[in-house]
Amino acid sequence: MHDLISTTALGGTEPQINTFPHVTITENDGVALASVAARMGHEKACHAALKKLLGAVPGPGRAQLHDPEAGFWMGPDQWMIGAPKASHELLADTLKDLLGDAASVTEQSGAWVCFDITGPAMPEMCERLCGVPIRQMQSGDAQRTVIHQLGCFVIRREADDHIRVFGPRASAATLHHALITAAKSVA
Amino acid sequence: MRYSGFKVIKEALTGHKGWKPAWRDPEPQAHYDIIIIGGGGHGLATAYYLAKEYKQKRIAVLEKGWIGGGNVGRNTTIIRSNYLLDGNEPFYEFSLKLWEGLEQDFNYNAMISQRGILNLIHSDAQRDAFVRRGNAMMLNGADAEMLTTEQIKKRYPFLNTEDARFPIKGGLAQHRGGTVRHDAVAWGYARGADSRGVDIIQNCEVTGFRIENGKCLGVETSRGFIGAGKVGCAVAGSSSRLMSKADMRLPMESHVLQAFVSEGLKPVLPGVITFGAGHFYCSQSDKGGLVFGGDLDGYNSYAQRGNLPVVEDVCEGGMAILPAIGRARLLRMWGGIMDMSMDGSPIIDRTHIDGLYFNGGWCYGGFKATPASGFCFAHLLAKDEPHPTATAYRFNRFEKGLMIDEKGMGNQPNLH
Amino acid sequence: MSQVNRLSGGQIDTGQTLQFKFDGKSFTGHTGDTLASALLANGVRLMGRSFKYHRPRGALTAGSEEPNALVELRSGARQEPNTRATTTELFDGLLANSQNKLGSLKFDLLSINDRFSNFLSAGFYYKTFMWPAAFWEKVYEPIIRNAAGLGSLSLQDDPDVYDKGFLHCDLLIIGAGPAGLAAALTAGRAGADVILADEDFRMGGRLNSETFALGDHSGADWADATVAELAALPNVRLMARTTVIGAFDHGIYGAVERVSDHLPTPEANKPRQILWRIYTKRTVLAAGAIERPIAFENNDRPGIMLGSALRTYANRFAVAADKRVAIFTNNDDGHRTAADLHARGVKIAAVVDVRPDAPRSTDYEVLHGEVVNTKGRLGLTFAEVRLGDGSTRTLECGALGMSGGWNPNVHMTCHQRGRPTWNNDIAAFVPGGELPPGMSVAGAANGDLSTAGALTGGVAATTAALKELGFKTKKHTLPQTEDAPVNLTPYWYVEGCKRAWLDQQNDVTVKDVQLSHQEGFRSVEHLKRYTTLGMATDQGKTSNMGGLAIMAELAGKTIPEVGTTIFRPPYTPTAIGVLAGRHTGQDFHPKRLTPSHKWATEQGAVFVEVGNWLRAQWFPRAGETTWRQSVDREVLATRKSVGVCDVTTLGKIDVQGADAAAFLNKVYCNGFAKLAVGKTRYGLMLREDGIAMDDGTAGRLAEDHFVVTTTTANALPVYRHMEFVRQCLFPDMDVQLISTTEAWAQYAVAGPNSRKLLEKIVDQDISNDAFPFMACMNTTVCGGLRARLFRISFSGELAYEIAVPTAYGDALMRKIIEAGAEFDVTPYGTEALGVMRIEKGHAAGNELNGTTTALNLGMGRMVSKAKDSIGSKLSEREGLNTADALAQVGIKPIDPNDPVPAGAHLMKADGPVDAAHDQGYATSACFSPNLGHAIAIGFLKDGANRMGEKMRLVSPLTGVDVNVEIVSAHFIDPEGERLRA
Amino acid sequence: MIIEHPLLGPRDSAEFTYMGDARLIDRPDASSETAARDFYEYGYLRENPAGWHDELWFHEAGDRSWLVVTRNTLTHEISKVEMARDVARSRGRSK
Repeated sequence: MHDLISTTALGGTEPQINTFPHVTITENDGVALASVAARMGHEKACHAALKKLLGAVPGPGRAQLHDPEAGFWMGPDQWMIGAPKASHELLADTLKDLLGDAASVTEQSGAWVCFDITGPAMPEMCERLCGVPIRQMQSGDAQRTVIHQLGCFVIRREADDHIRVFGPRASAATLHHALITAAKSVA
Repeated sequence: MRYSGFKVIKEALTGHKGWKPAWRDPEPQAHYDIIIIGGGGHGLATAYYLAKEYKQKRIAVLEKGWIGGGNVGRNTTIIRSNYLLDGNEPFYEFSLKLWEGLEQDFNYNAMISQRGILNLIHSDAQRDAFVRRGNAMMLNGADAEMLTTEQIKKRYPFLNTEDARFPIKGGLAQHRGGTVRHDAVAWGYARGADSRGVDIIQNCEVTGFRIENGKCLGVETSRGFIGAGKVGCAVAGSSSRLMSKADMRLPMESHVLQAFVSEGLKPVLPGVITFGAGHFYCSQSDKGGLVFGGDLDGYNSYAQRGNLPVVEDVCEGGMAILPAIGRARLLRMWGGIMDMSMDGSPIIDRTHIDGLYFNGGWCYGGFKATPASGFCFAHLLAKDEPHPTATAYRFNRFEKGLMIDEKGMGNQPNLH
Repeated sequence: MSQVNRLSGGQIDTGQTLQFKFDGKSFTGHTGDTLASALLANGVRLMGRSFKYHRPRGALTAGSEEPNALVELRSGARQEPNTRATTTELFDGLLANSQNKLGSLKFDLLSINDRFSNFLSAGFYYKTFMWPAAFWEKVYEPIIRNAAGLGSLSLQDDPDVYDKGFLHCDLLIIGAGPAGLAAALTAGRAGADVILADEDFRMGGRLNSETFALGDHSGADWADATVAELAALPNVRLMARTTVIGAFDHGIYGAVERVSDHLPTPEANKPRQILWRIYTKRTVLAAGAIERPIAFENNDRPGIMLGSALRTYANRFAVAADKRVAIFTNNDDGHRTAADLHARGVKIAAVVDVRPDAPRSTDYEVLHGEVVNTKGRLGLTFAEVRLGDGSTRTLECGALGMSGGWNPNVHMTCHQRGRPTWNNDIAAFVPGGELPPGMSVAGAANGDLSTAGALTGGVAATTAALKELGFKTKKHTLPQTEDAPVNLTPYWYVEGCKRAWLDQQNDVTVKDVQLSHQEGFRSVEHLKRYTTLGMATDQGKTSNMGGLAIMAELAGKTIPEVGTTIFRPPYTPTAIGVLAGRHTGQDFHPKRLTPSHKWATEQGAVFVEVGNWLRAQWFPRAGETTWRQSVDREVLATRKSVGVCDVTTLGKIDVQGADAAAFLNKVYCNGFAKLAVGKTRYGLMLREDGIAMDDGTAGRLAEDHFVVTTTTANALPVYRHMEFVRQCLFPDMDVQLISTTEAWAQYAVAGPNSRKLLEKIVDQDISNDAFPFMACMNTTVCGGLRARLFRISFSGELAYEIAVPTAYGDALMRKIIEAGAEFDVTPYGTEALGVMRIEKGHAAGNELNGTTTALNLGMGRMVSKAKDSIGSKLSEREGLNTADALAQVGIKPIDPNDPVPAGAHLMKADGPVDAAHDQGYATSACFSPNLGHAIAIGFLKDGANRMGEKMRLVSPLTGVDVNVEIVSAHFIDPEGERLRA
Repeated sequence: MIIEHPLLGPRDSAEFTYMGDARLIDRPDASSETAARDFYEYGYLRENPAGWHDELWFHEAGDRSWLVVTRNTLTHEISKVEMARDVARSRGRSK
């Protein structure tokens, strides 16, 4: 085992939680990520493997909120797969083993910061952040959008008042600042 | 009729009865020696210099709407000659020199105001590029000065030098740059051309060219055929549309550029400033409005209007360097059609059709070029050879690999 | 005495008394007042000065079309110039000052201009101030600039914050008057997602200003009840204090919500205003109509206002503009004003109607005639009337209402291609041409000027719009209400006047329009531009029609023949701050932090912006007083032993697939098909026009897997370009791309001791045999953490780049420093990185400036002739391959103490120094601590054949003119022995 | 503007990066005798119509698809949106 200690995207050893009267923002440091892109001519095999893994293959704009592996659509024949980091640190390797020549797999754990936003003011806060039609989105809807000039994914989770936001990790502090600013603005 | 302070006083005392129309409203004749298509700044300037400097006779300017209704009346009024490349800098410096004597030359106060232009610098690489540019300007006989942040602070104390995401690290100033009352340029040239016998024909749309055996014989218009020895096209924003009537495809795309003006304010900005880390440039008109702009909307358009994202982008740039304008209000926004060429530089050249000449592709730099563009196009029309300062503005430069690419963006017109 | 003109009733809360100050004087008003209504209640009619002549001015209107009553609101950094008193909601402690004056508002020294107005006619300035030429900037213009402008900015940073937001709906309704409310009811009850926006703080529009009933309710009560019903519907969003500013493409509307403008200061962390981007499927424009003034001699005195404004002040705000009021009208609406005021106990001096058949009244006198002049220096005292029979009458009055008919508020219908069309029945323009797609217009905005017409119009427009969206609307009964026909005789100005104002703010009179016509400025646009008619802060809402009508008369044409004026966004002037939103100060752009950022901060690093990245520029140590000392130390230490630098910012693109190698063969001008697995190669990417686009390396981790690096600046454009090549040019290649720039923390470890250092960290054999120059591999570090190792060098030293997943980046940097202690490992920043690459002659951003070719960069032979790659063909053009083409060279000063600055130009040693003899230029320069003097690289005509030539390097801009020698750009280790060691 | 993405439905055009004329898909054959002229025309000459225009947009802040959008340059109306990859294939492009 190596002796390097990982840091969260916000630079701490523990994830940050910010609580406001009607909304809570939680840094989620527990997700391992890898992208999967079907190889040309192997799309069926890739779909089959993903279906087996996730229960269904998410279509455009959709996420499959499955345990322990979940996934959302990123682009044509391309998905992001996530799983608990504690148990799936080597998610990319596992997926490559599973998919073989059917897909290109790329580790993405380090590329993203993840925030969970919950609470009754979540929709109002979301309206100050990005153009997703938050009030029309259903559980499992996953949209790529722009928050404070940053390309982010917004995923509507099972609970009515819960969204998960993936943003570029190098800008985690900027994104966090934008989320907090919006939360205070609607608090 | 000569305009002067004396004349204004005399007319004021006699009820302003003596003012005559600034230009006639003639019926088109059957034939002209030279027809200029386009009654904008460049077309009117061309006619003016053809008559005044090149002593040409029987000239007409055909305008589909009202003169000055195109980009000369919808720009941010800046003049400057702070170019980098050999193909450009002598031309724009020639233009700036013409601006400097223009009002006395055409007897019209276009409020040419050399209050200076300042390009802000925000990185070392940008400084290197601006040093090269400033040197190119000076080696071409133009003025340039490198200012330190301290000098800039002194002149513009309200610039954001404290809390900037991209701190100001200096600036390249051209003190002879400035602004001009844009409409007055069209009117001054029109009046000057008219008084020298040029027929300015408004509401006369060119619908086609009459071309026989590779020679252009005249133009079909909404007011009938008009014959011509030579036809010069200067129709910024409509170049591709017009030249397609001569079966030409041009190395350009037309894009919308938005511009903005604030409510009138007591003096804020003495000169022109441009932001180097975002899309924003600004000056203040004599009436007090902040006149500002930024980047193209970015998509082909002939609609003369833009959309919100660019409005916001420009205002973000404005607030980034001038946080004091937050409470000033945007009064009006509008869009002009820019003929964006493939290297960001214009074309003043003969076409492959005898007697048909072209002036266009000015991107969003056409206003400052107005005098030199008119002068050089007049030279080409009169002498059939390019003016010495405009020799690089040829059609064939793309095929030959002789692009004049100030921004280094290549054949991607919306990035110039 | 306070509030001398306050009436009873209205929609103000007299229980809430508010204190405010205007020009230093204290007044009181009530909740529900505007600043203008409160001032009028206190008997203050004089509120401002006009732009050009500095004429005394009061409120002309009671709404956002106000041209005159503009004030500087608040003080200090929150001072807000040109604020309309007529829409400013009164709050306790409000502070306002008059503007555009020299001296006091009552004794404005610049009103001297008015005396000389004859000399200041339209366009006078185009005809003079030309001599002597130098006087313009020095004398004339400063005087003009200081006199012009309106209010002042504080020139302090705006202390408030602004939000942006995004809303989605089925139907956007603009305006909450009778038509808008009826529309909202219809849509709300049908279950559609509705947004109802109104610029006013109180919904109801004209219903708040009128006295007629809707069914059993007063208009205002019906509006209240309707708003209450709408508020209870979950699918309806009510947005008062919200101005829709523009109709943009495809159903996107901009709207500004004034969240805090009615408060002394915004609540903590709350925005002053919000810019909403509203995405809607359909829009009903119910923006009402704006009354027109009439032009007559001295029609601009304080106290003279629109008749409808008098009614609004009386009915809604319980304010009489004065005790004695006269009316000048050409239509029945003027009589409605008189009746309402009379009913509230205001004395009507007379109603002057231009129509001989005007309705009579038993309550007040109705005169057939025209108002031909007025008196009163700072406020109206008398109106002079010429009666139909030619006789004259003088009316004593402190207020005069003008009723010239109503203009439908077509503003938003023009924002795309719509051009209004003329409607003779109401003598006004109504919406026409192509409206913004999805928009329909209802009520007065559509020319239906009665209340009943507004209600039915609102319902009809909504029903039609919802039907298209698949909603079923229920029929509901509308209340009985006023349905009077428009009875109007078009009448624009009183003939024979010397000065009759059209544009009150810009001081454009009827005479100016006549002069414009006389001088040939006859098209509508020429008229506007020559006279400035309609260019003021109200954008001609109350003035354009009058000018147009006069021009039509002069031209002998009808009004529609002369033309129309269209409107551009924004609907009303909009704070620049709200359009910028939160993107100000440090938040202008996001920051990108490298994985070692926290560690570098602890080391006291100085950071520099590189695009959005913040990179360590150098790491100062105790005792170092200049940046050069730090940088020199970092360079020397790296070349002597080992240094480490965070290079995470370089773009990284994962390229996988069976055709990955074939794909790279297309995007790079040099060959990649034969690159062995486990090897890295330098690649030069051209644009299709043959100019260098970017350079970097591609490492082959597997037969079907490459890792491509790009420069920091070009990471995104290169990725976009590669996707274009993949999807649009070679759609059947099996290749998949994804950016991994941020997924890996990557550090350059460079210097003769770099291998020794990394041997302590990397778990595999990295000896020169096992891992030679340009090798790459997947490996592990520190006992098992997955990593990637590349043996590549930017510094020219024995060097590696090592990458681990970003979360471990901080830990790896600390580990490298710890493991490197025995070698005195030195962290270096971008400056030292730059010095070392210039010493090696490596091209970077300054050289890849978008105009240079492979040939210019000395890599002409890299462009493979054996294959077709992007840019190869156009790179062959003659102009890019001339004998004297620029070539990259090194530049060294003959006198080692001389600088060789970047941006300086190269000239022949004995030739003239000017642009015509320009030989090239220096692109990048630095002080080389290894050589002990400044060095530069640059481009020189035919440079490859001019080694050893003595030249001049000149920078007149910075005062440099030095003798230099042209040398190879590889200043250090030209044979490359160190990096292969 | 709103671009009706074939897979994702209506998206704000602000999410896209524009490249221009969709004829840029038709990259000439470099081995042709007329290649020099062909590449010049491909690289530099444009119809630039005032009216319907097929153009390339990249969904930069979205799914990273290149789209061919048929849009009217006078009105900004959009009549058709296709995946550029499909268009490229239909025009005979392959490897």
